[in-house]
Amino acid sequence: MQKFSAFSLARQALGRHLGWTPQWRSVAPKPSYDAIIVGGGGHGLGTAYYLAKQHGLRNIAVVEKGWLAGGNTARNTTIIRSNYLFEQSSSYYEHALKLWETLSEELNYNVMFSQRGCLMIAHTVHDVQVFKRHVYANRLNGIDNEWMTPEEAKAFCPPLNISPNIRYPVLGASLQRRAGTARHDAVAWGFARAASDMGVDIIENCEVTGIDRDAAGNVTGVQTTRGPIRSKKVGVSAAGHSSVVLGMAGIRLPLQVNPLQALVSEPVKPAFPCVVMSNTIHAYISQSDKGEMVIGAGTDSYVSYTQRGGMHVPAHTLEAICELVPDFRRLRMLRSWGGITDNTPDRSPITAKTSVPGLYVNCGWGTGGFKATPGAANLFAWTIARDEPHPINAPFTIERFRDGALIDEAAAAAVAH
Amino acid sequence: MSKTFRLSGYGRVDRSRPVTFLFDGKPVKGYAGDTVASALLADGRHLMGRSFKYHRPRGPVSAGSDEPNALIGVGEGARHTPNLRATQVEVHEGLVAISQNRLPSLRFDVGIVNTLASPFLPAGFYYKTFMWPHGFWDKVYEPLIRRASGLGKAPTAPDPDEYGLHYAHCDVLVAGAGPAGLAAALAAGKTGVRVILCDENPEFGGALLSDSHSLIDGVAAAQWVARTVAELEKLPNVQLLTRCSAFNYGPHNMVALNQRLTDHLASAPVGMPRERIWQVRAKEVVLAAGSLERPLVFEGNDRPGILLASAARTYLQRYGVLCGRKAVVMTADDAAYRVAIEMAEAGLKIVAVADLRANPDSAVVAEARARGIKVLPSTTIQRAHGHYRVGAVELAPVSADGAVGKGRTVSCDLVLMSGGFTPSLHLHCQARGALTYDDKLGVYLPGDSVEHVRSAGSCRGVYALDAVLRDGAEAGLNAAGGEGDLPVWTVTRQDQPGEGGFAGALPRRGPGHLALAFVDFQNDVTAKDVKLAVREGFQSIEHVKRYTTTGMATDQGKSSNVNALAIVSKTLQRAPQKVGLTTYRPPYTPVTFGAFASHARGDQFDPLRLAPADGWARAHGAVFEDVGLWRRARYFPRAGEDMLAAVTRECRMVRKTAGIFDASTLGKIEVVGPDAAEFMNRFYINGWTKLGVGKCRYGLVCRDNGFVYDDGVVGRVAKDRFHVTTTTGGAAGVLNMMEDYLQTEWADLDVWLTSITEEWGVIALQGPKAREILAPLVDGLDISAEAMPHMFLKEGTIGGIPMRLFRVSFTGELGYEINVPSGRMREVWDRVWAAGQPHGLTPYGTESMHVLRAEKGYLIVGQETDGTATPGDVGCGWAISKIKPDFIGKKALALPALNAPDRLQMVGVLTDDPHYVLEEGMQLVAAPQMQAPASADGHITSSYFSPALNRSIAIAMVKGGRSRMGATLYAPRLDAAAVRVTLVDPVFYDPEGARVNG
Amino acid sequence: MVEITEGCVLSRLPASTRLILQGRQPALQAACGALGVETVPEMLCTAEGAGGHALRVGPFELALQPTGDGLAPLEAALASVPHSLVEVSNRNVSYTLQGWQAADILAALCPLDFSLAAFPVGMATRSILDKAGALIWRTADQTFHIEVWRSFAPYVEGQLHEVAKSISYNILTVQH
Amino acid sequence: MLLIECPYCGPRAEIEFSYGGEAHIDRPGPEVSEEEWASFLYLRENTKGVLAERWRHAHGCGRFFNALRDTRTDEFKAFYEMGEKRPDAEKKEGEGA
Repeated sequence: MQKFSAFSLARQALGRHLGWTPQWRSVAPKPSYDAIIVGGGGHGLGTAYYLAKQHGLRNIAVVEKGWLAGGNTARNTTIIRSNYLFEQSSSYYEHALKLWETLSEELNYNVMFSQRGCLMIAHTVHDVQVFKRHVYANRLNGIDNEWMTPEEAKAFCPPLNISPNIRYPVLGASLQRRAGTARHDAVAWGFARAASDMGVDIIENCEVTGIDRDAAGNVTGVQTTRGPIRSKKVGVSAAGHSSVVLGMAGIRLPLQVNPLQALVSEPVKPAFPCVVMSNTIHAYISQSDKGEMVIGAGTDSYVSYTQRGGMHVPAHTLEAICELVPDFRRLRMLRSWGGITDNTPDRSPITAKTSVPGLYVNCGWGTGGFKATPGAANLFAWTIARDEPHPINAPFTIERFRDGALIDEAAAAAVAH
Repeated sequence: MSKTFRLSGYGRVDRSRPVTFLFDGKPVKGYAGDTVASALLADGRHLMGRSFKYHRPRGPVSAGSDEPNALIGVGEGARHTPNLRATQVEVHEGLVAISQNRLPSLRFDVGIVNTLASPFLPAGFYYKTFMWPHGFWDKVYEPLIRRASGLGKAPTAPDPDEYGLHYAHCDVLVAGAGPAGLAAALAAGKTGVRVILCDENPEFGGALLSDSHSLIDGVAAAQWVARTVAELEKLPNVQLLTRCSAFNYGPHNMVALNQRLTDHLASAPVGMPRERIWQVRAKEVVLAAGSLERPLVFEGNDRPGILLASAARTYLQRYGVLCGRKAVVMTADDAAYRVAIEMAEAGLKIVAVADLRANPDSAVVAEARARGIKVLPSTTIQRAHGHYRVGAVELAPVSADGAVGKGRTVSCDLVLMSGGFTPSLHLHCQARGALTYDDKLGVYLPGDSVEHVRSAGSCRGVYALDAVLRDGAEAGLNAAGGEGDLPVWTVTRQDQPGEGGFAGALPRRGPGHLALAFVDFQNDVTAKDVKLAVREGFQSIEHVKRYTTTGMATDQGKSSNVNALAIVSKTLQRAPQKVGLTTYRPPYTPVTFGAFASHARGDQFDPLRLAPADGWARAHGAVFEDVGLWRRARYFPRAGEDMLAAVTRECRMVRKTAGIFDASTLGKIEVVGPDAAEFMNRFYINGWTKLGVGKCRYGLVCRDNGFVYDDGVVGRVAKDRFHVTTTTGGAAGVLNMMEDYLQTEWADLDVWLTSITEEWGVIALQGPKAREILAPLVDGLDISAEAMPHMFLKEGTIGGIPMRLFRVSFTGELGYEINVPSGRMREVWDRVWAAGQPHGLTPYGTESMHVLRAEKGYLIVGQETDGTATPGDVGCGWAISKIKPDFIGKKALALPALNAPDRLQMVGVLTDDPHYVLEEGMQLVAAPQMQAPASADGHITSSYFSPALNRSIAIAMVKGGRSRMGATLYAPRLDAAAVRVTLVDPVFYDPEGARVNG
Repeated sequence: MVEITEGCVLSRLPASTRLILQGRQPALQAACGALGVETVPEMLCTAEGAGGHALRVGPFELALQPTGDGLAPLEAALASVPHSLVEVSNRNVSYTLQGWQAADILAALCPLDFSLAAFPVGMATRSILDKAGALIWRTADQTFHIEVWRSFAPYVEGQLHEVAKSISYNILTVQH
Repeated sequence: MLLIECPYCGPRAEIEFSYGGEAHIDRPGPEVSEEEWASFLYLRENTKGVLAERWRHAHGCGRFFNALRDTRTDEFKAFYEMGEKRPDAEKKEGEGA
């Protein structure tokens, strides 16, 4: 692997950049592997990387039906945080956050992880109560999170409108300083490059069409548009297509996919210093390094694989943005897009073995999978390599739905009096 | 030679209306009808902006919405808008425009050092560096990068302008009013169906407005436009929208248009919206989006003074502006010859037309030659020279095998380039239309779509004017249903489109590794960047886009996508259709956030639902809180009181005498029908069969997963009629869930549901004096303890007003909830209030309600529960009917996990220090000092100072809590030692219930 | 009564009796009979009898506007038929919006097609006015009867005024 | 914004409706196994293709109804009342092609 550094960049510049080589090997499938990862997004590529790096497997393939990282990795708003309520969740996301903090060095690829802080805005008495519970729970778990008054929040994020005379005034905010954003594509490319360097085969334009099993029911490989590939371990990390892929092995999942839309403004000079989220009025905003305001909209209500939704959904989000940051009312939407989010009933993910021996699944990340990328990949690799979950992802099974052991982050923030 | 580049006898600007505006603080003269770009060009000024990465000086390359370079900020203060295209901004008196992304000035920009450093800043350089030392990225490098990037400046004050958002419906929507669009609209309009025609420009006509050559039905193209528009205006079923871009093609033919109403006006009428979004549901859509001329990619192609041939023609024919004095035309198709001929006629010296093709030989080429224009076949531009303005180009011969020979440098101040025309497929792609690659034309064309959409004219590769008009008319007529006369026009003079066109980087001599030949002008993506990306393995076109940022500028690839594709295709030696095109995403052109938000601002951001006694509460100084959409009185402070003092007083008065509370926001549903009781049995965890008429019961709703969903008191008004209450926030959800089960699972039941939340206003009258206050008011109804015990319900009147009187209590005191018609509740409230005065009746708000119920250990769904609590967890296991065969949640409630002894259970919590009030959300742990990460034993859900106990109290959810009464736990604080607490029964006050039954 | 823009008047109507009748066809038939309406109106249609108006807003639902004291005859007529009759006179606040721009104003807040062909006189349906539910009933070419829930009334009035403020400018007219 | 054809009110804009999830999922009685119960509660086809789903015309007639929609394109194939059998979508799909 070519080492990336300012020095290598300068050296290549003298060589007119002709010396750069492909960052990963895009290859044709071999007949058989020790493990196959289905899905070449950030999670899947990272899983292959950690399998190779930490579990000694080298004969690994990542099969991707389209272009690498072209799914939700390419479509999210790149928010990274770990201030979840339940211990199980916050442990998982914190595991990821810690990996993020050293990921650029680890991969020798600048993933532009920027710990600019994430403010979560409280607009109601109930919000205040919920966010304070988060702060106390997170601190007990060793996760930074602090409570801020509206004035403190404004000092941290000057464009924020804290006027008491708006429909939902800001009553306070919780701030995770270690939270932030990263460059989404770079994460996938960095994992791909590092994994490829350790011998992982990255196979693009290769769609899985079937899952092969032996008489005993064990996985023996996959059928693909580029032919059959044998392996005793298949890890599915296919986000919005998890139901489709697992369905090939007769497994039904507790998932529903919904369109999730996002948008960016035209680029402007730095005007917004951190990430701001408001669950109550549905506004999620940060400014990218390019200068675009990156804004997450809500999900459309229905099942769809179209990667688009109705314009009323981002319009609703922009109403909220214009209330929260009225200075931005005159900015303009440059680009909007949609992704396919795979949502579980309790809005927590599944990183687990399945009922089929040798078949593993990492899915259900809904609207929040990007932030977990290195963590999920790391724990999924563990689960595949050892055929048992790591203690952190042990609660995130499919069976929790049967057993009633939900990890319900969504309901935890529910509003009712 | 005159200093101005404005020609008399040309253009459509209004010479009788001169206009002066400011550009970078200096006055510029123009005419009504000019854009900022045309006015500056008339002054001979091409330099209008700086590029994103290298801060190179840039002038306009286009004359429309595809402009990547000439971006300006317009307006001042709160009305400043960054990143507008100078090629679209219409001038008016007093307009203030500034250049962007330069420091200190447009002409002298220190950012230009980035150009010098360009060898070290290839595509994706930032992925490869800035990693050392650890932590420097977001603290040191990133802030520097951020400051250098971005374009204009965001406004720093709230936008004072108004916006609008409307729905519209039509049979045929025509997007684009060039020849195809006008023809389509007329053909459709004449059939009588409803037609909307929109175009992003201030005038209809599209390319015809710049076409002085073609004749239609014997008249000049522009005259035909005027005639056709006049004809359309006469059709009442046709709506015409100028300055209106179709920007979003949504599912099921919902197309969003953005109409700009005021920016072009020197003074807009007060209240006139600046922009309006139309959400048009069209039965059929005709896309007549036209095509965009492609720039050519050669070294130095970004120098000001190098622009698209069609743009120069537009500046001449629409604005009367000659873009220079001495031009080289670089082309790969025939269209540029007409431009050369017209420009030469207008006085421009054409040094030469360099044609990439070996044998250009069409009629227009011959005409050019005949007029003395030098045509150089098999010629390319090796390089353009100049800095603020192109000064010369090296023209070099290209041999048949693509080798470029030594050329000669010719001086010029203008280069007109034409790589051929790319159909605009944006809306078609947004409509999820397929694309087909046309080998002959070398472009993608629209294929099938699931939407009811068709393309017409040059956006589907039909270029000759007569064919475009025919295509448009046919599309319009077919979209309208196909019945009617097809309008026919005769094009009596036109240029044939001819063969040719080029995409990708022009051939050059030498490898050009240092040459800056721009593909994406704004983002400074060069041909070698694209090749580098491919070399580094980014072979999918989406990867190239993301790695190099080509196509991600504010023109969203309009000027760059096809050239990037061709370079990738050539580098990979893979056919363009195998490389593919990046997805076009909405909007077609940028749309103001405010237009989406429209009227949803301030008070109108969301409905503000006011309870019937809201006015009274305001008059009595209430402090309010938002609960869902409702505004509720939280407490009623008297002079000098803070919340604690007010709430303490309110609570004491309720326990001592009586309090009055507006409980109208509680959800209410009337469940009526012969099977009402059966329905209730199936829906609630409780049993209802035995509940007598005139009685109430506390009901709990679970989901089928066994977790508590909602609760509320239910009264049986008649055998077949229940008056159900829900939480305030749960009202809509419970009704929807009831309808869901009723319509989906239990369609056999004869029972119907009606929301009566707003039919009945509810006055909660609570406290030992409640009966005394109420009795005289209720028109002879016997409400004595014997006649109306706790949890009874009576119908009657109060002062002649119909009433459903519930004897219920959420305070633990003797209490009533007086349901009266909401429209008359205020009357009743005033009467009760007056009657209560001698007794010391006090208004109380939601905060006191919370304290009073917490003293009694009553749960609040959503506060004690969080979606994972069972009835048993919150001490309501008693409510679960043991005899019903089924109800929602029954199966799940039997799961072992939902009955585990270590589940979080609702308990009371007392601090050692009776004055210390815990904070809600605090965690409870086993030891005073816990090393993070530690697990919690539970958490505080409610915590108050209890006036009744004169000490702090709290409710918590604690693992196995009910079996740990008396246990000691600790609540860690954020900045002080943990607080020691003891677990107790959650009923702190009057555990025997003597008061409520009083 | 407020002229919210030139030639368009919004009037809040005095409270009057509003009933929701739900049931199967015999119940709807009986209720119509009590109002003097011969046949149950088709979906989204309305009928007027001597005893008041019946609006067919659902397959199993009529919104009834009895004139005078309509409740007793209705109850009598329905006595032997399974049904639900619930009074919502106070839940609903009624308006008329009248004038040549009435349809244009509604089109800013409601995704329905208000052209006369798509929404003829006599049609009534529930829909939305921006973020509030509403019952919309066209009683004449340029007159709409609108009902919203009481607590949403200030919001809906506010929205109608906001739209009316800007409606005069370059508006697309709803085509009849 | 989808255009959804309520069987009772005709085609209406999506914002008048609330989504009801996958259709034809029968609620079993409490006697079934935990697996069957979990399957009823949580497991979904999540079809990529023609999906039978429920909508409620919440801001309209209030009725739930079923629809067949191709989740790859969002094109509706059929609308039908609760309790009706799922129509054959393939025929219509063929016609549309």
